[in-house]
Amino acid sequence: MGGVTELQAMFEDMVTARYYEERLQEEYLEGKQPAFDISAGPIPGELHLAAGQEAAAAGVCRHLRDDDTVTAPHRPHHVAIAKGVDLKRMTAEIFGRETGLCGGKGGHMHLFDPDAGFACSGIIAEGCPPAVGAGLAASKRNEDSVAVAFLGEGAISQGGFLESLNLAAVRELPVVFVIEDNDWAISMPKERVSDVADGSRRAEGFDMPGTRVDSDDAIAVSDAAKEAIGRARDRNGPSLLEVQVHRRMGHFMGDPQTYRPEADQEAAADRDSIERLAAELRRRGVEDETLESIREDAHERVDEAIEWAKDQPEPSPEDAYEDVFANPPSGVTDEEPAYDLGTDARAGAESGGDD
Amino acid sequence: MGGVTELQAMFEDMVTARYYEERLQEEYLEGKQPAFDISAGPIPGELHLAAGQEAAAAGVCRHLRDDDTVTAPHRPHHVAIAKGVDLKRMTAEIFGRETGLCGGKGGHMHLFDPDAGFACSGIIAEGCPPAVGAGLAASKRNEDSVAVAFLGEGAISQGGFLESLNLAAVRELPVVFVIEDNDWAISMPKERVSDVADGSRRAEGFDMPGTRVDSDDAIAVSDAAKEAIGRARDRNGPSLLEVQVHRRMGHFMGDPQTYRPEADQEAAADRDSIERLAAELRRRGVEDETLESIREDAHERVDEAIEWAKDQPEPSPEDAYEDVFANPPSGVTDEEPAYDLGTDARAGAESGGDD
Amino acid sequence: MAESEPEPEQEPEPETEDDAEPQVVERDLTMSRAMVEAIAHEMREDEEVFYMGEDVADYGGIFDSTEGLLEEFGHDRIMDVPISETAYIGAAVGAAQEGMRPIAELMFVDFFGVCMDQIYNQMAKNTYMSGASVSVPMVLTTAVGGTYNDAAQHSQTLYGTFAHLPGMKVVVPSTAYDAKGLMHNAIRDDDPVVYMFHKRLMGIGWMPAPDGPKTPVPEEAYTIPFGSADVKREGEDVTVVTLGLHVHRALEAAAELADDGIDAEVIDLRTLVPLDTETVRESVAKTGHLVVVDEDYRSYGVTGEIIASVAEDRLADLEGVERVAVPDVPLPYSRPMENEVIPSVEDVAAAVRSVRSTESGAE
Amino acid sequence: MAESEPEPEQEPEPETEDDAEPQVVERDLTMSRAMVEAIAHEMREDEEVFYMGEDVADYGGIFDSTEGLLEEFGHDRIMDVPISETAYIGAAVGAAQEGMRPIAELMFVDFFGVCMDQIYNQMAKNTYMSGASVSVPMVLTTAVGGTYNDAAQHSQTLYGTFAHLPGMKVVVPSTAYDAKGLMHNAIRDDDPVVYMFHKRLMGIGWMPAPDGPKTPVPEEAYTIPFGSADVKREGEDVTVVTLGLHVHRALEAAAELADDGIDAEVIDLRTLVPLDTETVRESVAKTGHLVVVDEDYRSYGVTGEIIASVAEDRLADLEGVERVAVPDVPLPYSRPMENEVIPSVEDVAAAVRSVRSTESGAE
Ligand SMILES: Cc1ncc(C[n+]2csc(CCOP(=O)(O)OP(=O)(O)O)c2C)c(N)n1
Ligand SMILES: Cc1ncc(C[n+]2csc(CCOP(=O)(O)OP(=O)(O)O)c2C)c(N)n1
Ligand SMILES: [Mg+2]
Ligand SMILES: [Mg+2]
Repeated sequence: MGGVTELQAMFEDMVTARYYEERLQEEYLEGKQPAFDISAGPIPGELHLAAGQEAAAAGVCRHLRDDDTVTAPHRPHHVAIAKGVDLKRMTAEIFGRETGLCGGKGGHMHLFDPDAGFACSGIIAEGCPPAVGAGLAASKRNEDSVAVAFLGEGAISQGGFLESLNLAAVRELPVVFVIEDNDWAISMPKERVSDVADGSRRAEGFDMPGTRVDSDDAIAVSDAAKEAIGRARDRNGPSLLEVQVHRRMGHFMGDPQTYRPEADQEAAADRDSIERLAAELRRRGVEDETLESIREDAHERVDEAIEWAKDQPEPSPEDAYEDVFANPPSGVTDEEPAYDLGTDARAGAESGGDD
Repeated sequence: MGGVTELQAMFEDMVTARYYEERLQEEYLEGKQPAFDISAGPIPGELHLAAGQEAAAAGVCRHLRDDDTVTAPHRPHHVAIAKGVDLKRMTAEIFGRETGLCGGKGGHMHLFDPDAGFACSGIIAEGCPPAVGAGLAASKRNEDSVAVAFLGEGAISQGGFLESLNLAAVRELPVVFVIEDNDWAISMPKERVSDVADGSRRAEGFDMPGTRVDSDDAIAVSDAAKEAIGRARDRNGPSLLEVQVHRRMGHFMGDPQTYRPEADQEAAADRDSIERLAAELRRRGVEDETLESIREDAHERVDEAIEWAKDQPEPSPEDAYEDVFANPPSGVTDEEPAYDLGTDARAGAESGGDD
Repeated sequence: MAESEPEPEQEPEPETEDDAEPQVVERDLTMSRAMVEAIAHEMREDEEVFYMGEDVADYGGIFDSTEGLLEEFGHDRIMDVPISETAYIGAAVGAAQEGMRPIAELMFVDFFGVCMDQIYNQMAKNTYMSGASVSVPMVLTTAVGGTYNDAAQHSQTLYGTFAHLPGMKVVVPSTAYDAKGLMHNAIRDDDPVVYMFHKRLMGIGWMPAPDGPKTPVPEEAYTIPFGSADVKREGEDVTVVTLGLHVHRALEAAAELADDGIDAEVIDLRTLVPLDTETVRESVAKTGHLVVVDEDYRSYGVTGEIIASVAEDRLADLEGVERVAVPDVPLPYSRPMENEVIPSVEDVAAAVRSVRSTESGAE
Repeated sequence: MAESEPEPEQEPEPETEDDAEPQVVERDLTMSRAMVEAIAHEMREDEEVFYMGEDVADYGGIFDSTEGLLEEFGHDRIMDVPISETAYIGAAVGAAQEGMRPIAELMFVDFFGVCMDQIYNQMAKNTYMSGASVSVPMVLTTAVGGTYNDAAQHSQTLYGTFAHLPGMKVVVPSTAYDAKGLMHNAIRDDDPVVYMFHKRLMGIGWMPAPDGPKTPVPEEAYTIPFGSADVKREGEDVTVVTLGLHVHRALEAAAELADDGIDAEVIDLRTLVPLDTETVRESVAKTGHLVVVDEDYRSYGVTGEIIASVAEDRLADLEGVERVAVPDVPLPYSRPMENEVIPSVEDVAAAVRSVRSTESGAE
């Protein structure tokens, strides 16, 4: 368990993420009045918020450096914030602006911040193999950076995740897989779709250490993550960590959640990891004012980011044609080499094609 | 462990498969002289033989009925024979003849015999999900048939297999997954590509029973399979069984095996499950003549099947255009229904498309 | 004229085979309601039909593809499945080969890459590879399309990707009427049918549909044959061939063009496999001008196929061709860029004007 | 004239930029040797280049794609990987985004369905989705093609499938010379390149190649640009556009046709993305007749694209078009049927004759 300063840093990440998403939600719902229309308003498309899951991101990312790589799934903001993604440019991206992280091409499910070592994507478990690849690169280059792939508990039955466990294990790569178990995969409760209640058990079949943190406790997450990440950094191979979190909202904005028992929603609301960490901080002698000022600073940064983002220009329609490739379509050259191969060769009249 | 009659039946399957593949090998190599040309001769294309793996097929299929479903991978003959696939039509298929199981369209990797409940395919672990589907059908129809998916030890890291474990487990379907561990995936030794030496451990992460039979012992396989298949038939859910076998030949015909230590090849040759079962039968009082006559009968049936197959007509080129669909392209009708929808409706001038 | 008769339980073959006046249909449904009605009907008729997918039970399908079915049929026949498309779509193949008639849903077509092997190497090929000793009577439903800024991994149609690979019939309804009749045919067919429904047409509360997809729909079951394109608007001057959402955009463009005296014929392909080239060729024989409008990527896809299939048989009829499609870029997120790349009504109208004014190749 | 200079270690840019006589190349290599030579060269030059795939180390690649590389570079850089294409191809994406330059091999293109998500939703889209803040400098090598009776799951080319989806450059060499120059460009390119090599052209001992793919190959490194089709035979009467194995079948057909006084031009596309439509159009402007020959499925693929791209810009030049491709059936196993569906020399010759004799649409 870290010292008070570290806990405060986690607290800061968590309240930043929570407030950030409250603000996004407001903005998102804004243009969608009176009837909810997904394509209307300043933030169109799907929006997956992570309120209630902040402990997982803060506890894990605490132990990461800029040169470590994180891949996150469709519910990425809390992880991005904890990993140190540029808040303004992320926000501009979510608002689809030209100065967004991806120039408005990615949107909230496809945020790329290579400086912060962060990427996310929208297909279940899709970030796992690239995280293994980042681990592979570190191992090949003899660097001590690590890679962390986040996924939901609904993703633990997807081939891309399971294959990644094996590849990371057999090559002993510095990778940590983090399952955020929020009990739900959209409308599907986990017992309906998974044979194990404890997702970290998946590790067993791959001879990999697996641990589950059973409460929304940022400190416990941090402790478990410290061990797993430390193991990876020390070249002792990959591990799997599952963290119980709670989904305080619908799967995406606009989700009616009619499938969800009220008791479950209430329980999620009650289990607030932020309040829990605040209580612990108070217990350790941190003043209410300190916590309050952390909150206020966070809110200020968030408000600033959102204001900034909304001021940014929209991309022009023609920008859509850029960035399919990084190099010209022709590659590193556009000139034919000049050789004389003889006529026959190019006319295919040579005989014998085999070794 | 079954009685002598059952062991003899296994023995019969095993010697049939062994001799069958020896004969196929001869025929295959025939037209490929002097230089090996994969596209020449009476059997073109790849040919994967299973010599040394017969115990797995015989031990498992002993407990299966015609209405049980088996899916096998690219190395299918021993399994097909043990499952009771029509030997003549299978052979005709391998020779690409019109009366083959698939009319010459499938070839040795794509044998379908619905009467025998058998199918195989050429993509790693591809047969696992359809086997789960057969189990699902049995469960939905309240029948006590079961499904068995065979795969190689190289396939245990493929998503299709791993996803299937979960789906079978979460629905408690009557499915048994059987891994034939022959130590090699083409040229890759299993320790290079898998994190676990015992593939049945994959079951652990899926909360499913897993067993490994560590010797090329048909009787031990049969005992383990009996339990697993019984469990499935009794609606107690799926299980995973791994069987150690040995690859006596190259991965496919023409494989130079330069990657393979000689000692390993010799060990495979020494560990002959057929000899082992013969010894056990003799120990139990079965006369040499009995075994010999089983062998002779098997050889006769095989020779007959091969002769028959070679006598069969080739498909005509135009047959290639048949069988893309079972029904006409238009489906169950080729007539437009006659309704008067009003002009507007079909001209798209209606207003309001939402509920 | 008879009112549409509510006899969903029995199965009166509705086609008036004689010369009687066609029945007038007056009940309007959204496309999702029509599709679900067909599924429910078939499930009532045949115990072997069942539906599996993610969030198809309690949620009713993210895009309303199974809305209300759970209540009638329960979790055994409206099955939520783990997020493991390879496993459950492959399981549908296995169950179909046992003689059941599964409908499996791939939530977004964009996810095909996690499960394409089961789709194209098993579902689509097993009939052929087996010499038709097995058949695979299943339907693969999947949501397609953009226009709501869901970016590169959730906005594609991939029409061409599926239509290119043999062994699957590929259906793309554009109206409630078509959706129902095509779904009946899809479920009854012994072959695998990929049924691609455009999210924007479904009539989902939170994604307003354009005018058009909500149409009169007969209460009883009826089957629309595959491979039969529908002339959604007759015209003399230009043939506009399209499908899905863009049927409605093309119709809107045609209405605009009519004001300028250009009379466009709008052909809705309805199915890509089989493809009704005959209707297209006949229309081009009449108009001489062909515009193909597609929401899939431009190259190596639907637009090329339609143009080539006319060119190879009716080159002399062709005075000009144009195509309008997504310009070979992934779907960008933000509104100005997404609007730029997904063909609009204006893009269609402009292409029609252009194909009429300049003979291609005249440069 | 200088002899070809064996300086594989250094990197003299080989193009003679001045007006000097082009260097005469006399060393013949098989296509696999040429491809491997390029890989080895790049691996020597750049520590970040590595190769991963199944059976690429000790076996040397089932189709000789890595023959001999293990000896020089060891198991760390010539990596055998578990049979889990999603994991290792996705890992290549991840390593590429970290700045390494992986080459990942998909043993047969037919297996794409188990890993297409990583290929097309990550490898191909991440540059775009990130607004080019990341790039994915990797090569995906894969073996394509039939002609040896390996049936429906091991004989496809799937050229159209890959070319249709944006974000990947798609390369299909037909000769050793092209294979090497295109591989150098592929590895040095910062973009994902799908490098599809036809098994039948590699010069594998157990799969005899036709005449043609074994060509003179310079010893030093050289790059062939993508999007530059190569006129493999000049002709006046008909334009035959093709790629891969069928370049050689088309050349053989052209030789036959020449005996009958028909002078066919044979264009080898060499890359599908980018596509050199200019060379095709210019040729058609000259010949007026277009035959497209493809070993992929006929519909919604390469043949349609080539024809449409000429029709939309040069309709007036076109007097007749034909396509020759796999007729929308899975690849059958047995010899008479496989021969029937894979375009033969005779099929190409017949199409050329047909396109010359009847104007399309004249029926
Ligand atoms: C391969 C694939 N299948 C389905 C989906 C649709 N989908 C998006 S999120 C989601 C549920 C994910 O649940 P979980 O992994 O638990 O993450 P959570 O949403 O709870 O954070 C599904 C099914 C997808 N994006 N990709
Ligand atoms: C998805 C996929 N990847 C790769 C292959 C090529 N391949 C065919 S067999 C094989 C090795 C299989 O090894 P194993 O599963 O152990 O079976 P064995 O051949 O030893 O019986 C490979 C890699 C394939 N057919 N499908
Ligand atoms: Mg969840
Ligand atoms: Mg093996």
